[in-house]
Amino acid sequence: MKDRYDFTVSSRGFLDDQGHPLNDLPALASDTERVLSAYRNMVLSRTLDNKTIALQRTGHCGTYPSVLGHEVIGTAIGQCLDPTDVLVPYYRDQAAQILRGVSLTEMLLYWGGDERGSAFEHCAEDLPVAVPIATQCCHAVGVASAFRIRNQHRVVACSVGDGATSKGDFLESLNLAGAWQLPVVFIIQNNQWAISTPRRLQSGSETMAQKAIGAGLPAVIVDGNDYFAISDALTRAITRARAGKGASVIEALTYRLGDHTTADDSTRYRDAEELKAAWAREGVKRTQSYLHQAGLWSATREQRLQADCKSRVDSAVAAYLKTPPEPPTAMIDSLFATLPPALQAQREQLARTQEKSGGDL
Amino acid sequence: MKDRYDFTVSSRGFLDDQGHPLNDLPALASDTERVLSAYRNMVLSRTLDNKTIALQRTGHCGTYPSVLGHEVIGTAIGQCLDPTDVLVPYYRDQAAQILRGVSLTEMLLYWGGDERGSAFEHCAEDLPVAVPIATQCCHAVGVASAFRIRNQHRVVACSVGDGATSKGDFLESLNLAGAWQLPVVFIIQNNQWAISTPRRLQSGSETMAQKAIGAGLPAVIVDGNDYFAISDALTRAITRARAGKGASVIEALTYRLGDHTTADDSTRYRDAEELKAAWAREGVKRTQSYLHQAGLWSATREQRLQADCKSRVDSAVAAYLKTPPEPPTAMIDSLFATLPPALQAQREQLARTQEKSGGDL
Amino acid sequence: MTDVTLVEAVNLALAREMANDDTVVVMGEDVATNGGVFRATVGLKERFGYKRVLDTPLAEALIAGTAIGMATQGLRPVAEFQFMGFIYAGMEQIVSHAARMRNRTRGRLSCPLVYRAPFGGGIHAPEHHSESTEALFAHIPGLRVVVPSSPQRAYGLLLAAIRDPDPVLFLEPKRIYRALTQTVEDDGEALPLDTCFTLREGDDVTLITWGALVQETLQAARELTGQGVSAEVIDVATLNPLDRETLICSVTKTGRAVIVHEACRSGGVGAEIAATLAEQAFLDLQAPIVRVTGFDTVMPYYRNEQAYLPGVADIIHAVEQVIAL
Amino acid sequence: MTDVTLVEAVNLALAREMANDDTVVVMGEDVATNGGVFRATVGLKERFGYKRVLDTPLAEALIAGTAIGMATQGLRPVAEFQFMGFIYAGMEQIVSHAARMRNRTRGRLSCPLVYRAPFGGGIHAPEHHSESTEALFAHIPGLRVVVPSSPQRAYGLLLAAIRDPDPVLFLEPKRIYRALTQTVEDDGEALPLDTCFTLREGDDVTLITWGALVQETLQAARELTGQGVSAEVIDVATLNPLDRETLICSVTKTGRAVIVHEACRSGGVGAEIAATLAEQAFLDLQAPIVRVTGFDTVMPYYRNEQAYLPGVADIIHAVEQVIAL
Ligand SMILES: Cc1ncc(C[n+]2csc(CCOP(=O)(O)OP(=O)(O)O)c2C)c(N)n1
Ligand SMILES: Cc1ncc(C[n+]2csc(CCOP(=O)(O)OP(=O)(O)O)c2C)c(N)n1
Ligand SMILES: [Mg+2]
Ligand SMILES: [Mg+2]
Repeated sequence: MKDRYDFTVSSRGFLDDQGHPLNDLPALASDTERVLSAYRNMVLSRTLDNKTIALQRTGHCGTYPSVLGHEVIGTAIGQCLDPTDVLVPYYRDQAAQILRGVSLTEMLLYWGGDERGSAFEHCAEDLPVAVPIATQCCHAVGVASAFRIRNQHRVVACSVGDGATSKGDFLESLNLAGAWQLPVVFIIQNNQWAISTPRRLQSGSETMAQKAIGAGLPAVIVDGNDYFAISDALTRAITRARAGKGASVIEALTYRLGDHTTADDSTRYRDAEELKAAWAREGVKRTQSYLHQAGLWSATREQRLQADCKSRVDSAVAAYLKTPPEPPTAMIDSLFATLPPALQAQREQLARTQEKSGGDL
Repeated sequence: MKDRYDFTVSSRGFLDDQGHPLNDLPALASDTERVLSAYRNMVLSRTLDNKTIALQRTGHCGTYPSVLGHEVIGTAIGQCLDPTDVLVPYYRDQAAQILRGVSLTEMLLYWGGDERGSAFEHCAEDLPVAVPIATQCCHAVGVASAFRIRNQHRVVACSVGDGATSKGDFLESLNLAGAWQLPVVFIIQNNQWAISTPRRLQSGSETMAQKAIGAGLPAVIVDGNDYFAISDALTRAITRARAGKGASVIEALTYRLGDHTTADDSTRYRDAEELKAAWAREGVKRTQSYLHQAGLWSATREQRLQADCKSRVDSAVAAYLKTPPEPPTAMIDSLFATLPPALQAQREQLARTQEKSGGDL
Repeated sequence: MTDVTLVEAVNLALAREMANDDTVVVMGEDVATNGGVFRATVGLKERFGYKRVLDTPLAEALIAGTAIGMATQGLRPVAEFQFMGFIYAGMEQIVSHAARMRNRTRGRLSCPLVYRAPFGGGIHAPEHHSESTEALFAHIPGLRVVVPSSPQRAYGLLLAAIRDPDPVLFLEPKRIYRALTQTVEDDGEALPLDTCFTLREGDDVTLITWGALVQETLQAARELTGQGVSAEVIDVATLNPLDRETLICSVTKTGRAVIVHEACRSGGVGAEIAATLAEQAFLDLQAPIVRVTGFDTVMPYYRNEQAYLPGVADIIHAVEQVIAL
Repeated sequence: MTDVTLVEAVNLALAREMANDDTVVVMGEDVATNGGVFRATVGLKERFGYKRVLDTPLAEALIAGTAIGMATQGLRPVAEFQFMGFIYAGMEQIVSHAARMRNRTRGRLSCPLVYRAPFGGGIHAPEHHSESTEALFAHIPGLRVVVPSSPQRAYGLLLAAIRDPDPVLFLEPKRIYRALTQTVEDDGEALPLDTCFTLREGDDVTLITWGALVQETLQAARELTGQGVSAEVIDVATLNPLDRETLICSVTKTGRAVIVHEACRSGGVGAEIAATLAEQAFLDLQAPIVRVTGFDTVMPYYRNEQAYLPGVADIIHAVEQVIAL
């Protein structure tokens, strides 16, 4: 037993609120194609998001959680992972998922109420979105354990919200990641709200990052709207994990710019001023400003990008809308690898219903 | 966002392994009657413990977890709480429970397989021992919440083992205690083992105390065999909680000197040397040495104490052994405040069985 | 006296009992400032203050367990799980503690608490938001499981649940939260727990159900009149402990039973009811007991949820089957 | 070929399959160095190394969920809950993820994992150590629930469970962990899942049971011969999905059924079986279906646990009842 034990959570920022560099930028900034494609992805994600909300409003999609305010973090995650790594997303990670290879149509199917939206044709090992908060953290350490057991130098990235940090699954998983030195990076996307519950009621802790300390993990806190800060933190954490040096935690500060979901009305519980201030600091615009300042962007380029994103989203929407629902028998056929005899009769019943109701379903 | 956030867990010790004062003793040391009665309680608890193990070995008790190594911590908890406070114990807190007013016979009944062992005649609001690890932490914050809601200046003390710190219930409860500034003190009785799982496999954290940091709670780490250190830490934490300043965490280091329970054989997984070293540092003997050095103890007093403890335990055992089991109908009658009609028939069935089998049950 | 929806009736009952009894506290995720994601607790914080209407951190084991600790202190917490699909993390606290505290302490401590949760499918919500796993809880000794099926019963049963000295799981059929209105007199009158409600008398067959499907079952009963079939409809309401008496009496009279529930069939509460009838109404049964239920699979996402949910036609079909025999 | 106990058969099957298939990993509290508190995993760490036999921290949600993550990677984890009484914290992971991963991803990811847990009472353990809540899991679509009742079936069914591409909850009746021995040939031959085992043929009544009570039920069947009653005994073995075929056939033949289980009666798996028979063997039933079960209460601590547990006399009594009709 020592007289005292000291712990630190540190932070490093690169851009101010207007996208001006504060410090020397990290090495990755010199890869201009990377930065440009990051920005393109943010805009694509936001375009899809706006469209999905519109679809929901017109009855073509189920309850949907907007990604507004999370595009920079998601994009950085998507860029920093190798294809053979595994993403364990939460439901505001569309920007990351796009880069992982989840198609826009798959995402629409998922929120549109179709299980095939999680069948991910192009990133076979990534986990589907976990709706029960924080449960995915246990899966993340499980995947990372598999990598350790098989001596693979692969990394898991696992996202959660600020609300999720209160739930046992998150905390238990951090602890295992520390005890077993697992190759996993936890990203807390702290958007200041868990539905109507503000950050301050979620925990008495000064930061969310410090939740890593109890698990013996290193943690940093970054501005999640600063593309360089979050990318730099992720790169360090992933490199560390890949080298077998264990897990870490990144708290990325942002703000939920939209309602919690399309079923929510955030004016009931939060201040218009707070929201306005957050819009002034948001990351997509900030990244664009940086690109302008760096001479990498122009109004024409912006126009072209917007048009391109719109057309990609439109064709995804068209593909989604023309995908017929699965036959109801799929609900039985998908349950087990092979149909147990006990379910045969129910399957037949469903097949009959299906015939009867015809196109009705 | 600051550049860095710093956190500290500190520690303060008063006695060396042989019971010599290292520093100036805390004020409570001048209350010699308190120190003497602490020692008496430690010996009583140990006497009961030895006897219970013997009862189990001879078929007169169920599986039983020994308190060996936890007597000092438990005694300090029992002494530091006010009668109107609430103890939320774990299963190695007998030394605390004795001081709270749980009778030795009740404790024997509980481990002997009789529910009446948790009916606590003399401490009506204390919780019964929680077998599912760490679940009691949520109850502790619930009790503390009731105190807050009613503006009562009462405090909850909640014990857990080192293994329990891995479980969500513990971590979620700490977080609530921090968020709601609850009057609760968590005591981690770190005896280095969770059955066969050593401390090092339980968590990658340097200390258990630092698990408080993520919840925004202050934490200290003390030698749990140093009566003054643990008493001093408890006094500070309880005073703080009672004053409405919120919760805190104490990690008390000790060693599980016995098997996990009477169903366990710890020679399978732990080193005889380690155990021997722990015996050299254990707290009951250490407290005795302190008393001797302070001129407060003598061989005669020790003899008298041993005899007294033996006779108290013997009469508790006699009372326990001659308590007939409850009638089997008690299993139905105790479930709801009033018997639902649905259970009437089953109750009658039990009453008949009871008659038929006579003394057999 | 006003016409209210089921969710408004829940709110009325909460407000009434909080006013009656200052040991009642409401807690859960988003219940205070936001008034609950379904607005069941709206206005309570404003009226009763933040000390009695508590927004908790996001942690269901904690919510379940904190309520237990409060209850041992004589408070009467009404804790909300935002959706039944998120109750499972609280299962250990519910099963191992809430339902047992009285038993474990031989009556010294008890858990006069209510766990509320919206349940069931059909509202186009995302996955995990459509659970009907009431059977998991109805098997737990010491825990009452109560399901209202109308605004009036929501009001009266919730009052009873809060006043009950033992823990109650109160499952609210969210598909009909706003589907119908009823006049509810806010008079503080509770309805009895542990009792089925016979909603419609009949001679030929007993239709047994609870929750949202009471609507479809009543509709089926009405349509069956046209075929000359007189159906008795029973809303079970309290799934555990079960009022076997009423069910047995009815089936003894009609000789036929159809049980309707949304949960998947295997091991649903319908099984317990069928087993009870097969044991205790056997000699009066004139046809097999048929269950009209969800399929033995996960509730599909919303594009296919209608194919999963039992409907009026399924109930009528089942009745035709048992009547034919 | 050796005579082994049930717990030794579990150990044999684990070792056999770990040797066969290096994707099999064993995990849980105290399973590695200590070999499990019941010694079910003894020797595995020494033989297969610490990377495949993992002592976890004390956290059941974590154990359940980590196994899921591993399984999505193609490992075949066999995760132990130390006692069934401690499985509830893992419930959310089991219900919302393990049982659904295949369904949720339309077969892209799956959970070929086994959750093992000793269950049932009668061993003088402390409270919370005597649970028989198999019904909670048998109601979960996508999850197989398997209960062996002898060393041979423990060996064969566990092999099948590990090889199965979907999640299996494997409940081991700890009261008979060491109560009987049987010759088990360690030949890697699995037994079928989803199938009941008819242990004894008979004409007058079908006794349906599983787990530890198979012993008492067989004993009752033997004693009933003396009274001229020929009882068929069926070990259900897989509680979900249920092999209804075998049960219905048997009861169609005998016309009478007695269901025996240790769990409390209301909502137990016996209810599903009785409901199935009442629906599908109705016309052949000559007497009510009777359930011999635990009482609808918490298993008492050990001084009174014998009064809770169904015994041979209770089974015989129930048979006499149904035969009399
Ligand atoms: C276990 C569980 N409890 C409750 C919910 C309902 N719910 C959905 S999102 C949410 C808030 C999550 O907040 P946070 O983790 O901060 O993520 P954010 O939505 O802000 O991105 C809640 C309570 C859930 N999905 N899962
Ligand atoms: C939820 C739960 N999981 C598992 C167990 C079985 N078990 C009983 S004690 C124990 C170890 C506890 O270790 P620790 O918390 O360090 O307390 P100690 O026994 O060392 O005092 C375990 C795993 C349990 N009782 N509850
Ligand atoms: Mg948030
Ligand atoms: Mg320990």
